[in-house]
Amino acid sequence: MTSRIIKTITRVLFPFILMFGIYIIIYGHLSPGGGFQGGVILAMAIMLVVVVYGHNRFQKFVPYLLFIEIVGVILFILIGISGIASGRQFLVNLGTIPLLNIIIGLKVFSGLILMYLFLSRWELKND
Amino acid sequence: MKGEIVKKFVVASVLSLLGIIIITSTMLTYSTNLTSEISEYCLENLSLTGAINVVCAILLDFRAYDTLGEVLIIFVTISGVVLLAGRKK
Amino acid sequence: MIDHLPIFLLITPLISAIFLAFFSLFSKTEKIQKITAFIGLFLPFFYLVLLFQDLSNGVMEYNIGGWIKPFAITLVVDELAFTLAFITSIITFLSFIYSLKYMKNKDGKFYFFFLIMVSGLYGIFLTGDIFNLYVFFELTVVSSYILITYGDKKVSLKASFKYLIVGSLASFFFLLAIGLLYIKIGLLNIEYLSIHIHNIDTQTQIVIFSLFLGAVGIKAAIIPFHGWLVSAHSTAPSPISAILSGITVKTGVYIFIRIFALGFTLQNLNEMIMVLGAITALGGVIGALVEWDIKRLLAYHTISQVGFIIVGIGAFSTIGIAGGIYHIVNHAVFKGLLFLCAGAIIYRTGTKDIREHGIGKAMPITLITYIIAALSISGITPFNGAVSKSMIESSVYNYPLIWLILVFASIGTVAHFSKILYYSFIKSPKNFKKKKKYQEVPLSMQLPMLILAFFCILLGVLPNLWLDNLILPASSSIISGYSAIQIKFLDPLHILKEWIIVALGLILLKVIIVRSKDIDKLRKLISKFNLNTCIFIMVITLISILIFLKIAN
Amino acid sequence: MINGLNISIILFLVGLYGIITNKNVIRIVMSLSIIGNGVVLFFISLGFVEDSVAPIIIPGVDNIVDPLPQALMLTMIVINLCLTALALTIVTWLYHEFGTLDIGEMK
Repeated sequence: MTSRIIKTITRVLFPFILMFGIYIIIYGHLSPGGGFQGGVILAMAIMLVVVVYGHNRFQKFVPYLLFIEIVGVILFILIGISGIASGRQFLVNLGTIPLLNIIIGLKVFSGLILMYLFLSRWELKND
Repeated sequence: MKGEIVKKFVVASVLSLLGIIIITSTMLTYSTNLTSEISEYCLENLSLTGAINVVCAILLDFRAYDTLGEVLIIFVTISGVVLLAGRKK
Repeated sequence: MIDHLPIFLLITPLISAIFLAFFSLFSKTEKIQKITAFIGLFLPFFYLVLLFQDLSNGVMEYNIGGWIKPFAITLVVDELAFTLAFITSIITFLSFIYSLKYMKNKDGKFYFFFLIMVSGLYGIFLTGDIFNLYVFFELTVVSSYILITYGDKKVSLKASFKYLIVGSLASFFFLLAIGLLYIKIGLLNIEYLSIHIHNIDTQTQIVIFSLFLGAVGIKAAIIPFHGWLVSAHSTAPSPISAILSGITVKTGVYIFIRIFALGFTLQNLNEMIMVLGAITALGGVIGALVEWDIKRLLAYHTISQVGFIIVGIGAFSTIGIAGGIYHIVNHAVFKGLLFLCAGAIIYRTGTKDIREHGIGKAMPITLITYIIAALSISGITPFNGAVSKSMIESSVYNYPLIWLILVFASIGTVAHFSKILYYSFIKSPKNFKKKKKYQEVPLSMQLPMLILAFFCILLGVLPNLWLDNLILPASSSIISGYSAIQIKFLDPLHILKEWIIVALGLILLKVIIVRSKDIDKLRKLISKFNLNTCIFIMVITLISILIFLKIAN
Repeated sequence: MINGLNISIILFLVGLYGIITNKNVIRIVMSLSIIGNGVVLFFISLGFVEDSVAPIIIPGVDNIVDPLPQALMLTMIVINLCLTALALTIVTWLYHEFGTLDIGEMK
């Protein structure tokens, strides 16, 4: 898993996948795509690096990822309550579709990476 | 080993019987035009949401409550995985 | 002013769960987490009281996102949803207080999943949209998988895995049925579905109904689909199994009522459901015959009580459905109480096997509350079980065979609960020298038990308080005929029947004790069922339901 | 009669067969996700309208596919993902506690 060829390829590929993921999230409501798909692509970019360079180095990012999760849910509910604050029902859309897309993108991104980091803890310590 | 094959054959035949019953009694075919009223309503009010991608508009505006429930499911599953995998061995 | 009560009811446990997660990230002290959880569970009471006043002037609707009715997701608060939400808030609040002491050594995250499960339950009871029902049911079920793993180590993991597989299978059946409904009607709002459902051709209606029945059968543990429930409810920690048995199984029954009220135009549908309910009632009791583990015994009785409710609803008469809904309320109360008593016994004695208990007079509060709960589950007159059981039985008079099965089931219930009383409290434990002196459980565990016992008596002595303004309008909204039924309270015929059942139950108990050897042989036979055979039996029952409906129509 | 709807019902039954006959726990989780994909295919082909394009409303487009099942299926796919992730975490603990992956021998 640690041969030089793979490392150079990941170093080359990583920024392109990252940019493609961000594009899918931000332009989600105008072109095919959206929060979920973009979040998964972003997670794949980071996952590529984590797999190639070994997951032990990345275990220290876990609190930050959990923080993104919690902030994501709080923002989602705040947007919902902003619908009530504007006098109409819960979750009324005040032009917030791109914002919701970004929130869901970040959530799915941090969720997938957390899943991988915690499931990979059980790997046999070979590399 | 012989009993194993017989058991698998029985299960396969029972399941194919279930499949035949469901497929023959529903006789589903592709629809030739957009019939569902919800999609027609969403197409009419699409301009209010400001999105062109109707799927995104439905997901985040017409049925945002589903997405709220689903965001919660992701949140619960992630903290469940963190909790379970984080327990001391 | 649009009053946002239904949404506040759902959001408060959510917000307190999120704050709890926030605090657990930074401060490790449990104090703040328990306070936020307390607030999150206590506020819904105020919303429900306010909702009750609004409920008097008709069903409340709340369109989310500001779109019009059939196309947006609407939150519908009618009498049925209100009664279930009210019972959920009571049982979840009390078992939260109970779990403060009971879950002492477990980490703080327990309350996070507890709160998310409560908001999922409120989400289920409020939505009027069928896909949203699936999403919130999945939320409740996912958080209950994790809560089950808080039980005793090895066994609860296996039970949680089994529950996960069978539960997600039920959700996939549910989704297939929603898909078929959507292709034929193109709408997702439950109220509008029931208007348009009659113009679907009967063959597709048969498939839709049997897929729904398969999904609901697994969720509400109707007999051929019940495999997962016993291990899941018995290995979970006691406050959690009190909620699982009290409320989560009821979500399956609630979905069953909503689907049954859709108005499928199929012949002798009611007879099939009543037969299924009767088999479940009897099967639960037979399953409990071989059990010595107190929580497995209670889990089997949850199955048999759900069978009573299904029979009540299958009867499709005002008294039947009212009896079914009232039994949902009663069962949530006395089953929650029974699980809390079992938890108290396990908290002190450490073992689940009733033969080693022999507590005697050492735990007076637990003894009294247990006796009240046992009397109300076996339907003795002054307690709440009697009212709803007699309503269900009187709704089945013109089907003598089903009435007889129900009577046998109640005889078995009496036998098993006197078995627990005899072994756990009266008889000294098997190995006599281990006779320790047990003292009573701490106050914070006694309080919920006493409150629930008070409810048992209140619901039994004053049934008309609940029936007239909550249960009867709920059942009238399901069937159009609203005939105000007068509960013949304290009439000698019912009391006589109850005491005969008690006498027969005690005789059955004598038989169980004498012949306990070959009961253990029976136990070996039953415990052979593993996950694969359970699901295979489910598929076979689904096929037989399909074929039966095809022949009948 | 080979259209997406019937194939998805067959896919559903293949997953069901996988759950019933398999003993290995990981295989059961895999067949569970097969059933999930079968149901997703069922919903997507529900909304299919003959010779029509993806539901992006660009001025020139008029015949579009029914967008609603696709929106429902986004939710459904994520829920399947979460179920599989949870199931796999429980499987790792099952292996750690019971030592075997065979559901029959887990006593």
